[in-house]
Amino acid sequence: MSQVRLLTAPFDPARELAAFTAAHPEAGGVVSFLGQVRVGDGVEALELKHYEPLTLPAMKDLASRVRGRWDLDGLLLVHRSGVMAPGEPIVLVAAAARHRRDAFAAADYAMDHLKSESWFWKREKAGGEWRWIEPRDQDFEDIARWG
Amino acid sequence: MSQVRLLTAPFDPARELAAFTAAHPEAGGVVSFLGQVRVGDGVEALELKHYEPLTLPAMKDLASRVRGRWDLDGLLLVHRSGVMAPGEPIVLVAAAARHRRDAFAAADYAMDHLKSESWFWKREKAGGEWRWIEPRDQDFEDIARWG
Amino acid sequence: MALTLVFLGRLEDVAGGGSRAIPLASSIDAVLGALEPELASALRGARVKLAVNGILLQDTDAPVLKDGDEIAFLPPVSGG
Amino acid sequence: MALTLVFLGRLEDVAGGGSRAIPLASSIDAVLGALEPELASALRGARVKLAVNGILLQDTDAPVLKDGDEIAFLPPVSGG
Repeated sequence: MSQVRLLTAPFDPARELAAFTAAHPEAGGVVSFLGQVRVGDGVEALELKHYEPLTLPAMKDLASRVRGRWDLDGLLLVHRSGVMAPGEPIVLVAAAARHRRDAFAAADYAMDHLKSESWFWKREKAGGEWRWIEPRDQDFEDIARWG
Repeated sequence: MSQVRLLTAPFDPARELAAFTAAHPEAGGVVSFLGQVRVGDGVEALELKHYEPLTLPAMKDLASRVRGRWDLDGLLLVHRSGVMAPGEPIVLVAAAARHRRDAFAAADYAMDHLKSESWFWKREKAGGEWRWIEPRDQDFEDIARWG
Repeated sequence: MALTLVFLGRLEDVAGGGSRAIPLASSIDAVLGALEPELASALRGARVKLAVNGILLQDTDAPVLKDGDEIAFLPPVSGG
Repeated sequence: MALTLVFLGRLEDVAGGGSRAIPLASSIDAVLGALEPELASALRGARVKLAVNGILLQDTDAPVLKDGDEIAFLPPVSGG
């Protein structure tokens, strides 16, 4: 079963991951990725905007593609929107599987596709000014790995 | 800085990971792998034996190879030895990096090499009988991926 | 008789707000034609996608709009 | 005047214990020659590695043993 959540308030990744792991005692391994707002880049705040009618359905669709591609016991996708301060978690992906390779590949793939396909628009505040972040070529390269 | 620990008593992976993440606010991403004793395979207990003069130095050596190969902000390797019950954590690997790809690759590599190179001997108890686990071919294939 | 336009990402800055109500017009072209030229030009950008009531349009779609429809203008997502 | 032998993994079962103290012998061959034949044969297995005082031996090493040395017999690790 997949859990997909789009949150507008801060979340505790350690608690999310502990609950996810406890729910999958039959899995030998759990791989997680946590993305957080970096401290020390001069970024004062990060804002992610989403478009409700598209963003959550697309995340659920991604989850079901990941489940179809690897043999998983569980999959968790949690994504923030709204304004976040440095150090705050942005995204948590976790995959529980019997086999380690499946869990690694599923989490990796889910992150690559969340980053490049998801309906989030991002702006950063630095020096008191908000600036929209444009797409990065790196994301398209990451996607291309999966053929 | 790397943290490498060989524990003879149970540990709380969520707390370990929360502390590790908090220590690396400059990292954009943290990838973790948690391996636990599977519930539901009919295994009543798992025992890992180590040889102190070799096991911990080899884990530290692995950590330093991983650090040399990828650009990481932090690396955590925690491994249990002793007798574990189903559901108990065995191993936690976490890599914090500025770039997601580095964190994924480092955690993946560390697990492949921990599994196949580390000085742990494993036996399982099932039906009241202990049985030593022999090396698996899969581990050698995993290693071969890294060239 | 109205439509709602939703502007995502940097289009919000061009439009001066995240959304706007406009009088009903029957086609996307008619909607764009009634907007400020600078905004209309930004919305016609090659990489801007459109969704009507949460359904993404294909390039060749030319939907007939009706009262209450919500049209979202979606620039490329930010990634990274 | 003694040596300590340490048996890891399944070798512990063959030896009937995880470690054993034996009288000093000057070479690995002499140590093995003084053991029960079944145990000596298991310890000579192609995939069993040896460490003396925590230092892994290379295939061609033939160390001269001294009082207090600890010799560990290491079968292949379990993996998976």
